[in-house]
Amino acid sequence: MTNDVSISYLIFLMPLLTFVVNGLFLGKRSAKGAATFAILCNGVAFAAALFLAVGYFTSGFAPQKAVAFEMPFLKFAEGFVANIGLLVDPLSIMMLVVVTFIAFMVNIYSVGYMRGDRAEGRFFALLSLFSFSMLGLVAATNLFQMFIFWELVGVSSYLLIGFWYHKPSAVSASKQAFILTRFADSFFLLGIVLVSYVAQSFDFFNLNGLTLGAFADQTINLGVMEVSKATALTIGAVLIFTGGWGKSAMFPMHIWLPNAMEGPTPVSSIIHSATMVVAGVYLVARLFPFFAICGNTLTLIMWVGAFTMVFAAVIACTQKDIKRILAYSTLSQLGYMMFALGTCKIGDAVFTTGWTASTFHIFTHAFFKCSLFLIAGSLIHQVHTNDLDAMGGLRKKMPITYVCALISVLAISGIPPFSGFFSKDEIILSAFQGHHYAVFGLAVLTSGLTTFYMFRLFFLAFHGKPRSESVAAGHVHEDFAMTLPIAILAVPALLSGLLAGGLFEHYFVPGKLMVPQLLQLQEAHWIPYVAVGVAVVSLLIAWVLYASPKANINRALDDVNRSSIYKTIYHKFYFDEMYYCVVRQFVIGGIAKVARFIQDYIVEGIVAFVVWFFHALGRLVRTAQSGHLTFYLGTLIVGVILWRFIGHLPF
Amino acid sequence: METLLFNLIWLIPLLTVIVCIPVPKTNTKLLKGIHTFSGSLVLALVGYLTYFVYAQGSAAVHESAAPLLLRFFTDIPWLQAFNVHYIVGADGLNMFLLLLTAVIVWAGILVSYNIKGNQKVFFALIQMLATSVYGVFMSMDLVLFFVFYEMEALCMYLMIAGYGSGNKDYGGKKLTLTLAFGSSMILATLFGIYFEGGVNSWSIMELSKVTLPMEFQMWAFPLMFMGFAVSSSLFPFHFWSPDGHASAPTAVSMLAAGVMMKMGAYGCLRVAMFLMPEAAKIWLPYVVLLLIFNVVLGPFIALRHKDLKYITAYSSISHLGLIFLGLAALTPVGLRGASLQMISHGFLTGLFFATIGMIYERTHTRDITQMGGIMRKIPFLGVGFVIAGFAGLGLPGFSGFVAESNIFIGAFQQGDTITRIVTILAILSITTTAVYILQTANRMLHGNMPAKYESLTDGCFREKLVIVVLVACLLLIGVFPGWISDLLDQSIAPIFAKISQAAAPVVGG
Amino acid sequence: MTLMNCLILAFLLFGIGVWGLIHRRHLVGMLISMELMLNAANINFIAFAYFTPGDSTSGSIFSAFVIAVTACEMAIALAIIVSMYRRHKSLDVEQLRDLHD
Amino acid sequence: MYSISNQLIPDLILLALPFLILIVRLCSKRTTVMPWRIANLGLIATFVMLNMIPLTNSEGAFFLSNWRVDDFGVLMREVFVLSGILGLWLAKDYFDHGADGKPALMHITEFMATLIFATFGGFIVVSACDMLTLFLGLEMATIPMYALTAWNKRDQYGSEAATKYILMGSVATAFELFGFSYLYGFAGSIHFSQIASATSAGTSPLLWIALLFIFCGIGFKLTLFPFYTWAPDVYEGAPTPVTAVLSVTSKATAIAFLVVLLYGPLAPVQDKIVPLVALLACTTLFVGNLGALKQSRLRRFMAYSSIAQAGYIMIALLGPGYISKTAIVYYLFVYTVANYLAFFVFGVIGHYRPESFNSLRGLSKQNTLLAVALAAAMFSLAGIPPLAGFFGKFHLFFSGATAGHYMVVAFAVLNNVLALYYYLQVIKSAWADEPEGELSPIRMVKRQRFVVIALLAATILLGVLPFVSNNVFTGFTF
Repeated sequence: MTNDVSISYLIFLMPLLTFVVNGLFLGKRSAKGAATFAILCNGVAFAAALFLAVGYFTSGFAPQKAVAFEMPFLKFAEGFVANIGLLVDPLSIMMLVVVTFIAFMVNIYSVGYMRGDRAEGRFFALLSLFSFSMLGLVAATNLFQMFIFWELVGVSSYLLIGFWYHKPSAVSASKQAFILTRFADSFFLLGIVLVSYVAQSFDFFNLNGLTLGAFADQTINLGVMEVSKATALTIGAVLIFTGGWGKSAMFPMHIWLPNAMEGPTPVSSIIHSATMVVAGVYLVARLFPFFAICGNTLTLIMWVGAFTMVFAAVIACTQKDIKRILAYSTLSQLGYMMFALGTCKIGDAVFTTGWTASTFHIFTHAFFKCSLFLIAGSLIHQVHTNDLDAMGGLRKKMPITYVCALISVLAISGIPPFSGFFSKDEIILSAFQGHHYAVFGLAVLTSGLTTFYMFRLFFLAFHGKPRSESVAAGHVHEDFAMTLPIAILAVPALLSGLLAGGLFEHYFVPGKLMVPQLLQLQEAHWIPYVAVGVAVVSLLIAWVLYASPKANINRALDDVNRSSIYKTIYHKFYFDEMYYCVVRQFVIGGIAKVARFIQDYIVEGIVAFVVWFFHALGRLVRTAQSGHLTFYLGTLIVGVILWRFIGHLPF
Repeated sequence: METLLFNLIWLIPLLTVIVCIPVPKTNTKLLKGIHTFSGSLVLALVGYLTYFVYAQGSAAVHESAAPLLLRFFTDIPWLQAFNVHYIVGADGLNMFLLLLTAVIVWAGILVSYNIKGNQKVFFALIQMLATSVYGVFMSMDLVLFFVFYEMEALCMYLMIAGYGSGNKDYGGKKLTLTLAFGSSMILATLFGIYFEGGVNSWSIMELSKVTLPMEFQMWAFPLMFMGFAVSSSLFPFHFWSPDGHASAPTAVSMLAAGVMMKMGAYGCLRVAMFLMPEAAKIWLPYVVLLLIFNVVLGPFIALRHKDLKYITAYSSISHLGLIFLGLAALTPVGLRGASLQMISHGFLTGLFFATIGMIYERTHTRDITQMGGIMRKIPFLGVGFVIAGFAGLGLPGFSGFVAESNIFIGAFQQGDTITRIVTILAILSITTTAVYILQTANRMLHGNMPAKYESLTDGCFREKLVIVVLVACLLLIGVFPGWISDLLDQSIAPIFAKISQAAAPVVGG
Repeated sequence: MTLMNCLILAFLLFGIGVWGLIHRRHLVGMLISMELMLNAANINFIAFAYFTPGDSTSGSIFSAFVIAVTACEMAIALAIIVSMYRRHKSLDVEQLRDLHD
Repeated sequence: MYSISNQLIPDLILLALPFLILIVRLCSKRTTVMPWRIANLGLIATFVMLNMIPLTNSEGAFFLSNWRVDDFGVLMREVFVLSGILGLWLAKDYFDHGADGKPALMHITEFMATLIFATFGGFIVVSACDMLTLFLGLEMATIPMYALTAWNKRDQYGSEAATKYILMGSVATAFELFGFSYLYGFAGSIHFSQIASATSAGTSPLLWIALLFIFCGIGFKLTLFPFYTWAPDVYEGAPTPVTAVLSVTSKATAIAFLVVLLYGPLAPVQDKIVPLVALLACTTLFVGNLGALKQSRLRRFMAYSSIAQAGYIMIALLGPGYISKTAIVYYLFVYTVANYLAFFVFGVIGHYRPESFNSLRGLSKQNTLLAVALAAAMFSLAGIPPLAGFFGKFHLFFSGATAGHYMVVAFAVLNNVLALYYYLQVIKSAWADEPEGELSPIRMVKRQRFVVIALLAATILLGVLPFVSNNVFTGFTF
């Protein structure tokens, strides 16, 4: 590293400073001051990140890994230390840039979106807390640091979803999000404990350099069974992945993400689409060489990702709440990224197409999805509802937004030359190269579905006649502070794929792999055509259904007179209800009730019995004290006889 | 000089009580002033001494206190009829526990400004309780230790019975008697230790140099360990704590959960495990079995409760269970985690009870279903409560996480089957903790607010100060655990050395 | 007359005293029974003093003292009983049941 | 030593005192004030003189071969005198006005004389060198108590209590005498030194029968199980100051009697008696604790409490002599202080209200000093540090544990929890319970305030101040 790392401190310090200053001092006094300060600091952080990135990629050092700075946090034993540091490699640099950039944009956007809110200062403080935590997460040099910031992003997500804490729906959504991710994190923590115990290290370098052979002949007691340490590592890998499973909201732990849309829209855009939810993908990418040695972990990851991808896309086709549609779309895209990582293994060998594709998709997805959310926020801010029922005909009122939305929608649909095309194409290619044809099929299908539901959203929102009075009456306009970041984000949404593709192909490799690497991969030049073809066909279907002159909008938005399959999908396969049922009946009504029963009746019962027992004995003593002198005199005699026989006197 | 100051730690509270005797009880302003000053003075004193210990490092260690690394070592003959000495001293662990106590006592005095009843007696009792706790964490002579240890029962009952709320006699009695039960178990074994040790000394250091007979250890260790564990509410002796806390006034809850419950765990480590390591190796796995209730079921019970103090009490029960998990691990990391958890949980539960007390002063109810949305009216107290909650569920950045991660990693190093299973269960039950804490915070602070709370006012400066200081302590340990864990490592080393040297035990001795 | 005979006599006397004490309900009767028990002890003293070698005078002295002390005790007892009779108008022990748990 | 050494002066003062005050009563015009002052002066003088006797750590000084003054004797004398003084002061109020719904007592001079006789009985017991002196001392201590119990002639409970007491007491005396007679038969002498040589030479069933009867007789005085049955009734029926004296002086006399016997003539067979002592101790403290669990009247409650305390004291007898004696003396001091403190508080309350738990309600709000004193007394009796009671119990248990009786000690220690329960009941009444309706006022005269504060200070300081225990007990090895 020739670059001066001192500037990299700024990346972390700036958001932290914003949090402290806004949270403690500025937030309550002046909302405007807080906003300005936040934008300023985040801008500096972005500039620093950009500077670091440029320095790194131009230094000729890339794509090697380095630790920019590191300090010990907790020492567990000699050489077994949890550090806090900054890992520098293409992946983390890319994430740093993305996070700071999106944070910068969202902060600007929030000036417009949160204007007039009671607790604007608090909002900016929490937003910066999130940026700080997310930056710490992506910069992690080891599992322990990652877990620390993993939890911190979780809590900032909780605080921001529940930002409007007087809204019961927001409160319960925030709780659900936190608890569900916390549930996954408990497995993550267990995984960390297990893996670090076996490997005697938290460090990514060390973990990624492990080979199972060294552990095959030692055993470890896992309580229920005695397994070899190699198996224990595999179990640990799955447990660690579980953390990512929950954080990236993979099926079946996906339900919190759509519900999290109760939070303010800037929050949804930064946390629940662009950055935090990809932490799971980032985790798997970061530990890819480790996962690669651990049996079939990658296959599990692939199937989890692939299923979520299709599942979410199907639900997205029927939703009417624009933020929820985008949330399901996020789920689906996360599925893409996840399964791309999972496809990289054929037998015992691995290849890296999927890894590159996945990280590339993180990059492009961040821009267009963030943009889409900001647009959705803009619409909601103007129309005062999330519901597609009340939109339509916004094209004329919000022209810039309309254009940007079109760019982003095309990008997510994978239409060339928009950014999404490049990354998604690679992902599909990776599935093909890995001989996972079923997944390949699903991916292509989902690509069609994605185009369909995105254009459904697009057409229903912007095209047609206005369906609400406020839109028709022309109260709708574009807010500058909100439109500016949308416009800025449209640029990378359009161009990032085209421009950065080379960068990714050149630099983005998962690091030194301890398993044989497959270099001869089959080429398939026809895949882009197929994918684009499917996308275009879906686009046309969407146009016919929702935007063509003959389209029956009422029918499209009807959710009552529908087939049972449609209703099932519309109700998200009743997953919310199932969760509710499990938690209510099984956890609160079952385990907790039993625990309380044990406490209230068994433990307290024994206590009460002991008290009763001594009181009963006391009653006995007092009954003897009857006042009869004759009886008292009798006790003298009884006493003599008693101690004669049990007094242990030796005669 | 520092040694003299160190001995003043427990004397100042007592002197305060004496100074206050001539003050008429109607002059509450003066009384509060004197007590606040005394609390702050001790806090400053302990703060300085902690810094002294940290800055001087091992230079200040007193050699005649070997094998322990004690600073400020003082040894004066006291009751010569049975070789009882006044032996005090502190290593890193003691020092931090003293600091914790000083902070909690100081906070306890501040939050009790509005206590109803005879304030003169109440503050005097707080100071006596403080004396007792300081004494426990300072004394290295078993009798002195026990005197201070048992003293707390007296103050505790009077404060609960005289100043508590609800079913105060029941709660107070349950608490006092259960604790007394524990201490009688300890007292019974103390005599055994003295006579079986055969060194004619009650000094922990002297006794640690001999190996007590195995037959004696086999029955004395469980008795003594459980005796101490009673006050740390280890299942099945935890039942006193929910009722006790619920009926106690705020300051007493803070002191009870914050410091007093640590005395038990500290005793387990410093006395039971240090003096009887052979039996500890045999018995501790079975102790771990009990933790299933504390750590795994405790949070579930909290989930079913609606009274804030009950919830916090069960939360304490589960957190204290983790201390025992760390102790039972018998690894340096586990022991360090346990010590960290003692300190961390002290601050955290102090914050919990302080905010609960303040909220209760305003809403006059502790039933969370009766509240809602009051965050809008009392943001400062609300944030304090939420921070306590987050620290409680082990959020990184707060001390709880540091302690818990140490305990988990340390406990996992113990290969024993029972310990493994319980460790895994304990790690997985961090979710349950999150559930009840969030549920409580949400019900109480968020959502719709009943109209009757429109007139609530946020904390005054005094209350804010308490919250800020406690949060600062939580953050300080959570963000910079390095320096505190170094000192703790140093203090634990002799204890661990004694444990690891203990001969491989033969069951049935 | 041997030592054993005296001891058996004393023991029987003591037994009769105990039996009388339990059996009688009249306070004065009980006092008399008690006197029997004390005298059983006296007989023992005298007998031991007579039959055993050594310090033979102290037994006799002891019994003399016992008689004196018993006299004091009886005096007080009778005084108390009189005082009680004034209150209760009865000397039946079964009536003495105001104090009990 | 056939010269009257100055060690006898306190004994002589005390012996002369009752006669002196009776004479003054007859001659003086101020029939109550003068005797009262003289009695106080005499008792205080005795106490001071006793304190001036140096502890010699030896066999002790003999007077006429059967009057021994040793360290244990001196310290026990101090306990007796202390109890006597406090008893007088407590009783004074009951002569000034009625209490507990009963009329005022009368004839204070005679009362004082009787009380001092009882105290002197204790002196005799600890000075005894033969069975006859021992017996006389015990009777001297007991017979005045019968009279004191019945002092309030206008109270029917008093006469009932006295009747029960004297009947049972005489029977116990008969048991004890019966035992003495066998012991005499066994040893052929009433002198302790000769009995000791006889027991060390060999044992016979005669000895054990003697011991059985003696233990039963003294078990009655010491309220051991199952001979305690008289105590609750008598304690309740007697006037309150008499109850206080009963629970201290008579108990101290009885335990001194046992100590003198066990570590004197019976020392050679002590290890064979230990199981019986342990059993007596455990059953007594357990039953006493159980009985006290649910009481509503304070004097009856104190009766059960003192039964349990007797059990605790018995634990000390398990250990070797020098530790045991130290423990017992120290505990008796502590017990005297705490017990009288409680009784003084009851006395203040009893002036205006019945002496029951309900009368204590609201005390903490009404009079802080009394509430604190009551709490200190109760916690001290329960053995909670840092109060003196803890250190007293610690001595007792230490003595028991020295001989390795861990199980007995553990049982006693665990029983402390039960004890704490009922002592807390008293404190609860004073601290937690809300009063019903208007509280009648509480007034303390100067004497009461002084005594309460002094005893409170003693309860707190007696244990923790090292110079107290060290000065008293350094080198106190008998």
